[in-house]
Amino acid sequence: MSLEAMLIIAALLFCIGLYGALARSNVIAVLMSIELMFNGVNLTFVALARYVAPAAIQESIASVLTGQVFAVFVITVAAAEIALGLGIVFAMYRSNGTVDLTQVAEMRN
Amino acid sequence: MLTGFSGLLTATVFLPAAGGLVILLAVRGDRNIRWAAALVALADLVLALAVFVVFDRSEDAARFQLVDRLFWISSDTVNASYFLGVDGLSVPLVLLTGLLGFCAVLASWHVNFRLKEYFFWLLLLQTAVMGVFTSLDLLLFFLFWELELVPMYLLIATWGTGRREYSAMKFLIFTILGGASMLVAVVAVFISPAAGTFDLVELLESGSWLAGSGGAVLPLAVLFWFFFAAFAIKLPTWPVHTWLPDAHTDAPTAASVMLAGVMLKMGGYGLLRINVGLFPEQVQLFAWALMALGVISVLYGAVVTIRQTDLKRLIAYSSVSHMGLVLVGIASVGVATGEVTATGLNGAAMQLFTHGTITGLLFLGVGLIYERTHTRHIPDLGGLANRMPLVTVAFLIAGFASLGLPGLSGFVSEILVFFGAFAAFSWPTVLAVLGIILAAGYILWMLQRTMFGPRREQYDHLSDANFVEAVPLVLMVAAIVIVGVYPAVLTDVFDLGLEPLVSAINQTASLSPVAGR
Amino acid sequence: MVAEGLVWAIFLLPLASFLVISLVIRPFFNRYAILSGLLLILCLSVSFLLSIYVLWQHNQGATLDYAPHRWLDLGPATIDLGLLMDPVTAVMLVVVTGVSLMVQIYSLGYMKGDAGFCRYYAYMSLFSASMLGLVLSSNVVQLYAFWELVGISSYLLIGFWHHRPAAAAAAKKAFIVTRVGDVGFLIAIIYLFFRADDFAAAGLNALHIPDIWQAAQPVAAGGAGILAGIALVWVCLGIFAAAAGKSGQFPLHTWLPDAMEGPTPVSALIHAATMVAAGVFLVARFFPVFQESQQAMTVVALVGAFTALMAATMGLVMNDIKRVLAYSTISQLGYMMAALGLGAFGPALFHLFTHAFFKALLFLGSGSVNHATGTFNMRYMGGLARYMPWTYAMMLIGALSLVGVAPLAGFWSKDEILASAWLTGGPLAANARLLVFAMLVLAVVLTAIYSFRMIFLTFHGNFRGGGQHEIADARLTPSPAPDSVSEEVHLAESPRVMVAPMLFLAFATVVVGYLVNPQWVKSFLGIPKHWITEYVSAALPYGHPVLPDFSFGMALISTVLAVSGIGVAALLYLVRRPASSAPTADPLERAGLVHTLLSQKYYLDALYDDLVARRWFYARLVAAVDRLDRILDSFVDLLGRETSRAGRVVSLAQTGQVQLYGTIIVLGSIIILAVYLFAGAGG
Amino acid sequence: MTLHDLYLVSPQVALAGLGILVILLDLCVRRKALVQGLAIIGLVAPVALGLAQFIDLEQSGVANLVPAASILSDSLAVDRFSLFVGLLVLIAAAVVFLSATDYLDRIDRHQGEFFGLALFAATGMTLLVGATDLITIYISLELTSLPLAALGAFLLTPKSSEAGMKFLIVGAISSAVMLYGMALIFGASGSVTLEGIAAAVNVSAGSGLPFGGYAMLLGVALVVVGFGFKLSAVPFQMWVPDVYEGGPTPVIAFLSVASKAAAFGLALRFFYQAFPGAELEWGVLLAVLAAASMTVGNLVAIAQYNIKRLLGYSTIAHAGYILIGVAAVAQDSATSGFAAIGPASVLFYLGAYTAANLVAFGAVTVIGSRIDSDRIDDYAGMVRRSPILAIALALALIALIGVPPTGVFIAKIYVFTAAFNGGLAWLVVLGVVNSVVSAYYYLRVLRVMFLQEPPTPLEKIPVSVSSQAALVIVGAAVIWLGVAPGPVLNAAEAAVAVLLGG
Amino acid sequence: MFLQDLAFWVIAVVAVGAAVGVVVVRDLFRAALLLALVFVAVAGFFVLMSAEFLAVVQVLIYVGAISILFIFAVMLTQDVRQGNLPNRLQIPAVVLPALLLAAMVFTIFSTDWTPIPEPQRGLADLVQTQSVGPVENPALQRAGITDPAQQSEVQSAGLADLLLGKFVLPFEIVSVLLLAALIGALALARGRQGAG
Repeated sequence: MSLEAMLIIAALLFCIGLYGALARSNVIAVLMSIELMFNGVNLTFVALARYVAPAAIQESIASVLTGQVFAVFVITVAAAEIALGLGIVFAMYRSNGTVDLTQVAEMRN
Repeated sequence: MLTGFSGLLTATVFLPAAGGLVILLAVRGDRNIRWAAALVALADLVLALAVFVVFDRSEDAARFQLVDRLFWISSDTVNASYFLGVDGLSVPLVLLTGLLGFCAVLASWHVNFRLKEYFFWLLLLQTAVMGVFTSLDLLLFFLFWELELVPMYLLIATWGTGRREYSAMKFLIFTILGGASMLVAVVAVFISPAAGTFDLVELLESGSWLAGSGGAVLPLAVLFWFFFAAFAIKLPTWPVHTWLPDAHTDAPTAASVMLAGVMLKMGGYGLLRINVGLFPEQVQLFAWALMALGVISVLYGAVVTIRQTDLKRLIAYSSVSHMGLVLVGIASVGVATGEVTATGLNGAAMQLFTHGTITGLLFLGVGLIYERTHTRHIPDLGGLANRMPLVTVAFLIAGFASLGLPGLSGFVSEILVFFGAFAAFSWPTVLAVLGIILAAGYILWMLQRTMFGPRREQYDHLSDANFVEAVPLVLMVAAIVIVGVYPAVLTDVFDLGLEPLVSAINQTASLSPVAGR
Repeated sequence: MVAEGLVWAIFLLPLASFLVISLVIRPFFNRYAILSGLLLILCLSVSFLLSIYVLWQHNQGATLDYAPHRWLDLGPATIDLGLLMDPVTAVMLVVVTGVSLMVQIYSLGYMKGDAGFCRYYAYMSLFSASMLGLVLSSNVVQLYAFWELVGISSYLLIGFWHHRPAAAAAAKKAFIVTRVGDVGFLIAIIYLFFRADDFAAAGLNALHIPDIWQAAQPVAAGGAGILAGIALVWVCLGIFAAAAGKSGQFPLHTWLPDAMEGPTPVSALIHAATMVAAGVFLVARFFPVFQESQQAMTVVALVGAFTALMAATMGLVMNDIKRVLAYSTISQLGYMMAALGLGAFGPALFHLFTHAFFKALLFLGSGSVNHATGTFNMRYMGGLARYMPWTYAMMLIGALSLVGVAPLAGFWSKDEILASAWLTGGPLAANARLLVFAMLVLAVVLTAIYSFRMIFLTFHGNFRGGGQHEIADARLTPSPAPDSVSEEVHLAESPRVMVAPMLFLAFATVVVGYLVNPQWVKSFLGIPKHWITEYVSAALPYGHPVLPDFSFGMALISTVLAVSGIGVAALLYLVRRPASSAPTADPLERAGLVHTLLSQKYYLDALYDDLVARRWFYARLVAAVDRLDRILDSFVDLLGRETSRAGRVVSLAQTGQVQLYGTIIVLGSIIILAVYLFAGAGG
Repeated sequence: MTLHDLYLVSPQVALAGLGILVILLDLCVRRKALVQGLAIIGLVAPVALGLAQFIDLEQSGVANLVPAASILSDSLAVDRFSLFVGLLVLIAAAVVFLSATDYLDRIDRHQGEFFGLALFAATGMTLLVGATDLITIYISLELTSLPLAALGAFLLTPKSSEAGMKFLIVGAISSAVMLYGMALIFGASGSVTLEGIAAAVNVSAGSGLPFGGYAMLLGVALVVVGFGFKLSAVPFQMWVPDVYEGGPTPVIAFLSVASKAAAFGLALRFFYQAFPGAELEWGVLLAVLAAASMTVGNLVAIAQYNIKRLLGYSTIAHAGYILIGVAAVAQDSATSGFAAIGPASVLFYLGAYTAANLVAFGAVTVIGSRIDSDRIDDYAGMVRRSPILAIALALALIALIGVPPTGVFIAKIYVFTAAFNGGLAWLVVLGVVNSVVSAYYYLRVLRVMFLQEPPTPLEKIPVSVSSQAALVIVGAAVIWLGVAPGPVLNAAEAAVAVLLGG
Repeated sequence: MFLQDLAFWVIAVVAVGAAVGVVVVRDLFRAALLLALVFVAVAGFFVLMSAEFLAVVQVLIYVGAISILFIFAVMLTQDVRQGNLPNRLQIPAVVLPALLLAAMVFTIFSTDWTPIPEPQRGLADLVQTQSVGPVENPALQRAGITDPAQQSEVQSAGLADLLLGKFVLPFEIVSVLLLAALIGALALARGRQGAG
């Protein structure tokens, strides 16, 4: 277990999520994939916090927690985003009668 | 730094717009609107005349007079003033604008829908053009330059004929393209550390901003051509002239008059004021190119004119040809040896004025003909001289002036242009002179087929110009004849504006390696 | 000393007449149109008297140097309004005012009842003023200005009956063809201005005519030596081009016969007596310059002589009486040009002087004939001598003078030219001189033939129906009769107001040769021998070739030739003519191809109009440029179209598929990255 | 958190509070006009507090009101820059609320939520421009986006839902990407504050790599994705036309001006404060984005038939113009007095663009809610159906072309001057060429409104007083900015001083 | 250490495998369950990296709330579920993330990450592990921290302190964000005009 290994796992999660976000047609699956991306980011933050010296480490040892703080916020925001996202999914489901993104393309040139 | 505020120019420039606004908001009834507009335009003509008269021509008079200057934008970086003033170059053009503005209003008497808007735009247009001729701040100059766009666009597109929307759009795109080019140049001049100002007077008089091409963010030659592109489109010169025939053909009479009469002059004015004034070295360096474009425009325009069957198109192409002479005149600064004289430039400036009145008159005439016969197709016309003697006479005089008949104004500018240009480019000038044969050809051909020829029954009911229609005809004829008979009334004034430019050119020529050419 | 104002008045009076007629009488008193004619006649009378006064004063040795008035200051040179009062001017003033006065009086009758009466006199005033201004000009630009004004007056007058398409077309043609020549003049002027600095260095004004003379003289001869060599030749040729245009010299002569579409008095005044002579005047005006260039002189002489001959041949076959006269005019102008080219300055102007009178007379006569028969076509005339004896008599005098029969004016002047050609030849090389002489002599014979063909066809034999008959004949052919033909035929003498001026001109034709230039006596009525030629030659400050004295041999030869020509004409048209049955047949038609060639005017009109103007210029060049213009225009449209198409193509990516948008975002970021990485790796 | 800290964030607190208040009021009263009224009038409070802070700044003479000792010192700056953009956001909010009157009957029952969400978004925007650490930036960004996504779907019509969904998904993807970039920046610099990043970049400079290292480079590139999404710059702009077409017009108006203004404020602060030594690297990147945005936006706009889509592409194009100003870093700022011109031109442009676009959207809002169509063809003869709307829209469109005497004209001059100063002459040329292209499609609308015949029978379009007021006031501002731009220019120049070593 | 590595690789395999499952399986319901598994695995990583607090938060929020939300959503939209079909963007959707991944991996390996210097290593461990509450004295002593200044520093360096101290502003903003998201979701869930 090392920083690089951790970061690579995180990057993998991120890119798998990205693939899912781009390639799935169901909007719920897309939202799930986006969550994967957020998890990848969070892993990155925590790993960096764990292994990499913060610039301010000499002044304040607490700065080693910065990455974790960031991760906390990301988790929270992700939650909010998913809540709202699912709200929109329901609205779309009701008005358009589908959750398939390939079918929700009424507006185009 | 020139300061002061006399107010005369401000009034001259803004009176039409203000009057237009009042008409738009407060005047009711078609009759009242027309007379109000005429009154406003007349008042502006009087103001323009006042400017012309008040302008001090004495030896020790200031170069720029009647200065109106207020602070406009003053920030840490961008400084621009509301800065109006006239010199010898602009004074006659202000007069021309006043004159044609008034004539244009009178030529609009028959417009019968959306009158208020119509006169508002027409008067706004006049303000814009006046502003261009009097601005001494580059930014303000550009502002007025662009201000003319929308009024003209709407005048053509709303009150025009034929493919009016297409033509209006074409006009607009070309003009904006030119404006865009100028914008680049204006900004580049301003940002050049050696300049750092929009103040035209400072730029013209210091001349130091040109010292060393390192002083500009773009090479001066590039700036020169950026400015040139804008003015060339407006002038218009070959090969960017194609908007003009369409715009002219489809514009209402008054718009044609303004377009040909004063708006094309903005291009020539810009060339003289900026390309010659701010780039004394480059204009010499590139005189050959101006000459080439000028000669091509003269001949090409004339040749294409010959083939036109639409009266307005014909005049439009003839404008291309005649405005080519402006370039030829300006190219006179490209003398290989010896001092540059003001003759060619004076010819170019004169050509601006004379072409303004001549073509204005031609368009007025066409307007009257079109209004009565409802056609501009030359083969459908003919024999009008019997029914419309006054219009015929005006048309004849305009035509003769256009083909350079002595005693009328066109001759003076042509001969000055040729005199000036020959010293710099002999053979091309000879080619350009050949253009006057072609001019005789198409003008006389047009006269022959519209005015002369056997009587046509369908035109028997036509009436001659009435009083309101006759006034502009008479005014323009008077202008053409006065200038033709006594051109010094203008050339002396133009000289005041051009001499400093010439001496600046001679000065740079003596300083720079170009002089060795 | 004559007050400057008086000289100016000669020019200003007709101008005032023009302004009054066009600004006052025409708009407000059109009902009293006759006023306009009377006004002009009055003005011209005064001008005429003043001209004579000036001539007399000048001849008395009065100095007539007037300081010019600045018109436009052009740095090293100025354009002035000035008076150049020299003998040439003085003589020209008399000719112009005199002939013009007669023509205006004649016009009172000829134009009576025409709807454009006022307009006619306005144009005539303008013409008279311009022509007078032309001869008075001291500045070359001033001269050019009046030169053009004369042209435009001519345009207006040729096209006076503008409702006739032929007239309108002829007017246009006249103006354009002459303008082709004018360009040469203009370029010469431009060149002069180009040298203004050199002029100024010598204290001269490059646009002042006497200064130009001086500039052309070699330094050795007391001149400034500014114009020399090839430049001098070109300046001369430029000026000559304009002169050739105005004076109908080959190859710019084609407009003049067509110009006969104008009213006959106009033809008499402008296209016979004065304006067409302006070309000769112009060359005379710059004679001190021409003199310095042998090449230019040779060109002038050859062109003049060739024109004289060629026009005469065409005159042989014309059926329109005015066209015959027109070709005759061209031919005579050729004589004058040739004379100038030969250095015979005095004889040239003398011939100009006499020609003005007898040619005006002939034209007025043709107008009178037309008045009676309603047509100008001689095929439909004949036998008019019976009905209009006065006209016949006077036309006969004019024709004899034109042919150059002994005591008449034409004889004296033409004789001087022939003598110069034979005896001195001025600066020309010998062979060129002989060529010129040969052509001129040959032209004498032809002149006699066509002149008397005209007389015989018009006045002798039986009347062939006039306009009525012509119109009737025209109905049988696809081409209609010309507009000028009218049904009104009243075989009677013309009114007095028309006859009187003719009488005056006929009188002048008879006596003027003696009055101004008695040659074979020491003096006549106190007028010294060779008065006019010597008087005008005094206008040349730098000298001129010596003139030959009167030569009986030459006089004899020319008279014999003329009489034999008359004989040929009589043989063809008097003796054999009545035998032919068809009234319109012409014996010359038997010449076949030659006749066709001549009656088609050597196909020059066809060459100019059809081939050069229409096929090459209009159908090829103009069409090609027009096509280019369309391409340019469509290029703009194309640009617009392609721009919007590009917009549409780019917008195709907007499929509405939201994940595509995400994909593009990722793609964009990867591109950014790639660029950075490569740029970073590269340095 | 001291009282002074609270004062520092008081405008934002007031805004959020106002949002809550509006929602509560909506629950209590039946008259919906009261809700709108409260939302508009309530905005006075944050504006007043912002002005108070501004005056405080003037008097105290410090660049940043947040003292170093404050616990907010790492997260927030209260300086002229943030106040300038913040005020712009607030004004935009007020105008949008004012001109939304004619639209509101479509969202009859949930106006409280409508205004509340908009106010929350505004809170996010005002925070965004003052944010000085990555965390605050990220959170504020989300606070800006999420309510707008909800508002986009607010109509619950198929199009509206689609718009909201597209906004959300594209936004989420790009914010995830950005977040990864932030993580890398954090990892490379060991700091989340802009100051700390700047220090790290300075330390690592000299490695020969852009931004001093691969991690930083990748981080910046990915962060640009998130910014680009908010700026609607190419190639992150794809969502714009669809969302503009489908979303409720007032929301789109707000999105197009306020959100954009905040994003530009953010971008300026981010690049200037975090990467002051690496201008060359990000300047070129932004210049390329600017060029692409202008060109794509203008080209595609030509092919549009829906006014909102058209304005969407227009907004992309204008993002390009404004980006010129961001990219135009003074090359040699020491010698000329033009060091500040780049960012200052951005601020001024934002002001001018905000005014013009608000007028355009104001008119489109009213027209759309009355004729129930956003098709340009349905605008035929608008000048007869409602002169004020037609003239207002025409003025706005002319301003958007950049024709004098309007603010955008001066702004363009200003931006181009900056570009020259930054050695980006090619961008200026491209910019003016694009202006020409843009004239074509803007004027097409003008042509339809002024030159085409209205449908018969002629139906006049009624305009509410508040909308009229909004149009007139902002329309006047459009011209005022063109005729007398001095005060705003000066304010903008003063505002950006803080970015340049302030 | 071996155990730690073993755990890491096991969790890694689980996390990546489950993640691939999430984006590949057709059945959304299973995808949601796999997603929950990924969340748990990530929580496991957090534990491995001494971020226990985060691990807890991860489990509570992600596994406890978000996964449930997803499952609800899947069930509510059951009637239109056409399965979780891939769309037509397969090739770019594979290629582009792969390229991105390559860039990331390259970056990760080519970056010279600054490790936490030895003197602070221990402190950092302590602070991160004990992040939730105040660190107790015995723990400090175990870590060999005897300097009172250092002790108090470590003790004051808690996540909570940071969230309410240095990062109070984002903390407050997040609260507004949550409120906004809540209200937004509610407003959207209200149903069509007239229909409810």
